Amino acid sequence: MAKIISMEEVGTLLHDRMTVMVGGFLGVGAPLKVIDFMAEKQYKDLTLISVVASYPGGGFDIGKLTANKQVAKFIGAHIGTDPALVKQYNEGTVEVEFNPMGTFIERIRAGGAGLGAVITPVGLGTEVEENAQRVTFFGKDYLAFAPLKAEVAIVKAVKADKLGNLFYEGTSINTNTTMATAADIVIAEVDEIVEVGEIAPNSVGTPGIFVDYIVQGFTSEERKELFGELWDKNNKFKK
Amino acid sequence: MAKIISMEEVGTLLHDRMTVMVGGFLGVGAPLKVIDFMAEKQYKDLTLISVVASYPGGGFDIGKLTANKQVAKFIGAHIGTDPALVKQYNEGTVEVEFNPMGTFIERIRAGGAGLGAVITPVGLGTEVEENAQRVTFFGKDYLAFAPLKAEVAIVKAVKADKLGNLFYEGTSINTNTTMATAADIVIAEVDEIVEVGEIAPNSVGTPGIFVDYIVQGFTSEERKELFGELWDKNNKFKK
Amino acid sequence: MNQREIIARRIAQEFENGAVINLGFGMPTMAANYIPEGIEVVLQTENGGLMFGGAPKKGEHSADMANAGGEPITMPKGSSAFDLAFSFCIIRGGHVDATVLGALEVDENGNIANWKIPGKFVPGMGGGMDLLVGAKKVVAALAHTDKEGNSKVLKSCTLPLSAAGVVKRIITDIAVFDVAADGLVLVERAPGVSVEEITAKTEAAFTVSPEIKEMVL
Amino acid sequence: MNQREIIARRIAQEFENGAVINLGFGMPTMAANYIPEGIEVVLQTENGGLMFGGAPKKGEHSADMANAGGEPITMPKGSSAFDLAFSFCIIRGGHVDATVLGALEVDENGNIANWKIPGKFVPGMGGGMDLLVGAKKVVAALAHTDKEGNSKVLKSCTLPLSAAGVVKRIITDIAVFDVAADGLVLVERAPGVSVEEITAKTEAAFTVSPEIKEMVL
Repeated sequence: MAKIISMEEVGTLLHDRMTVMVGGFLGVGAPLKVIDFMAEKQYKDLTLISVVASYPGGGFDIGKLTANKQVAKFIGAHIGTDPALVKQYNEGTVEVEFNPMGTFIERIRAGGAGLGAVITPVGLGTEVEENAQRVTFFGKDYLAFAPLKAEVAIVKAVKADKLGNLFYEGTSINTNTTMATAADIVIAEVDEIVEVGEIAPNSVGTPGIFVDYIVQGFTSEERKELFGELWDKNNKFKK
Repeated sequence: MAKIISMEEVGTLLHDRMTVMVGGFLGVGAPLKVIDFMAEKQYKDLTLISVVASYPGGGFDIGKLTANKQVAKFIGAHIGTDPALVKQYNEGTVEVEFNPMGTFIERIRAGGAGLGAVITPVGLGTEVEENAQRVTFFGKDYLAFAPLKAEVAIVKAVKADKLGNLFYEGTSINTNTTMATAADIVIAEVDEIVEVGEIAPNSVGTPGIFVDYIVQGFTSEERKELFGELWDKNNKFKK
Repeated sequence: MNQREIIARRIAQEFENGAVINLGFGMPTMAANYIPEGIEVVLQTENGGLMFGGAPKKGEHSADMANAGGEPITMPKGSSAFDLAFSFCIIRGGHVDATVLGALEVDENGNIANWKIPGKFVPGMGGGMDLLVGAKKVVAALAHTDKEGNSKVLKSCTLPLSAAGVVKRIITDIAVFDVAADGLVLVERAPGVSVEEITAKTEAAFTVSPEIKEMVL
Repeated sequence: MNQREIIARRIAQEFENGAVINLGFGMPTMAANYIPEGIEVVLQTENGGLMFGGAPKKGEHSADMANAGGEPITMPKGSSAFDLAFSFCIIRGGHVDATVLGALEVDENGNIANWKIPGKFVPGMGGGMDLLVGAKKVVAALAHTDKEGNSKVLKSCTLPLSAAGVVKRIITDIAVFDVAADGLVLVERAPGVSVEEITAKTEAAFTVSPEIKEMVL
């Protein structure tokens, strides 16, 4: 069951060279406050597992870590949105392990679910084969990929109750539910911490047994404003 | 997108010798009205894929099909609750393919998700190996199982909207969400058919794109009464 | 106190506060009634629930809330419900701290047989094999001997295995064994039962822990 | 009408009523603006949504509703949101009826390259490879030639492949090809473009369908 901690206490759980999963998709559903804290504390040589790099243009969400050169290795599906990371990759200072997006999330699910490998036809006949093992099952060719786990997963939900049950909303669920199953330590950043019972049994997206620590993030109002500014600046709203 | 049909129209989708997945777990979350219809119409030589057999004692839910000797092969994890099926299995008139429960549901998920095999350590060193292929991945031994699909899946939800989005409740979700992804034709039996918009985006357990047909089942009130009688008769309530 | 109650009461002492536990049918489920005060565990039901509560009264039930035995349950504050695929991610992914399962036979190597007596009893393995492989700690519970007095704690299981080398602790009506790398260690004996009696009733070889205790029931 | 608009308008005619469609960035996404009246499609976004709607006005947005481009979307009645693992079950399990993706190169064998120009452009494959393998119908959209006039519809792709043998239809600014078992078939030509011009601008071999039509834009 989960323990509610302060951001300073989050610091006791993190360290240089750790393998860390960070939830979110281009910043949406990302644990923005913990990321800010990680940038501030300058943890170095991270192996960062996140489905895609930062919000287009870089410098937002996990883009703060790449801008700071804190990442030694990135495991994900796409980096094209983050100029800093692309540059570091091209210069050879950051290693990148590219996965087809479905393979990426399925590898994490396998890690969390105790499955031995992901067997998929995706990537057959492409360079992806170089990172995989070609196998045949039931008469068809596939690629086999290893399960993926991390020391720490930092996920983001809208609400947590005091047992650590998490409630998600909209498309900000993305990788969070799966990452919460696949790390030794799971930290959940949330908009709001509520009493036990305020999240109905079928609305629990991640049961509290997976969550070790809960930390207060931006409130829902703050996040709405933050994304309002971001999307406005990038001309993404309907006029 | 889904079409709302009558029980008689369900009949046009079913036939002898079909491979059919039926949702539910000991009758809970099972499509009871379609099962009654299948029993009445006497479809024969079915390959029935369901996680466990009928409610303990038999004769309820899918136990009506085995009591009628309509099942030629059963694929699941447990048959001990259904005396008729156990008898038919012992006499050799029904074939049974036993799967560890997690392997069973993961095989269906793989079928619906386009994965090539399920790679699991469960069953190593047991008779389960006879139905599997022993493989080694990343230095560890596993068993590989084939994905599982069906011609027809009959699932049960509490509500469907007119697009076929399904809403589930409590533990009656069980195999329904997964089976709805893994069949050529998906029929959803529901307590209630509601207008589009009455199921919130995050409350959709199965998106309408998976559901071909919706049929009205017992109402929630009728089901409550039905299980009230069943559990009362079996002395399962707190006194 | 009958054999079953002894076993159930002893099982209940295995639970650590806050642990996620899955209990098999029979004596393990009975054990939930004897959990010591101050210990709260999170019960999992493999059909898709965590932190569920006991049976409701008739009329207060929901047709959509049941355990893996098909029995009505309640979903108190803090509980959660999910589909079977996710439930077995919990089980196989190592997220269940301990499972206690009934057994037909166990042996020196931590093997367990509990799903099949060929030609006689073939109900299927249900979720048992997944629990045996996936749970962090596996406790096997069984009567020490059969009706004819034959040991069920064996050198080597004779029935088809449910899993190989997974049992960490064996609880019977007269003894508790730990399964160590080099064999069984007798760590507890039932009140009034001597080590000699246990030796006489046990086919498996075992060593006796220097700290052997009497079961507190 | 510029090249991109021609392609986007032609893509929009690929959609069947009720079909589940995933559109790649750029021209495929633009195509959503040109869907013929009477045709309603179910758009999927791979980060985890179905039947989503267009951008909201500022203030009406939710920080928890965005598409795979990180852009704000709306979730109208009937839409659904779910996690990435389920989203790729939809994609890889064959539940997307058609995907339209931009391409750098395509070839006679239905190969497509759209994720990498070694040493120059290496953004990663994102969800593209999954869509190419999982969608029931793959449509590749691209300018027929590069800025130097070199064909991008090739005998054999020169860039690293995104998937092999998956493309069923190729839409360019001057032509539409079907990818048949024995090679490309020219089925449409843009208004004012002759078969001869297409032949001159195409490296790949192709046959001309006896029912060749002019694109209706």
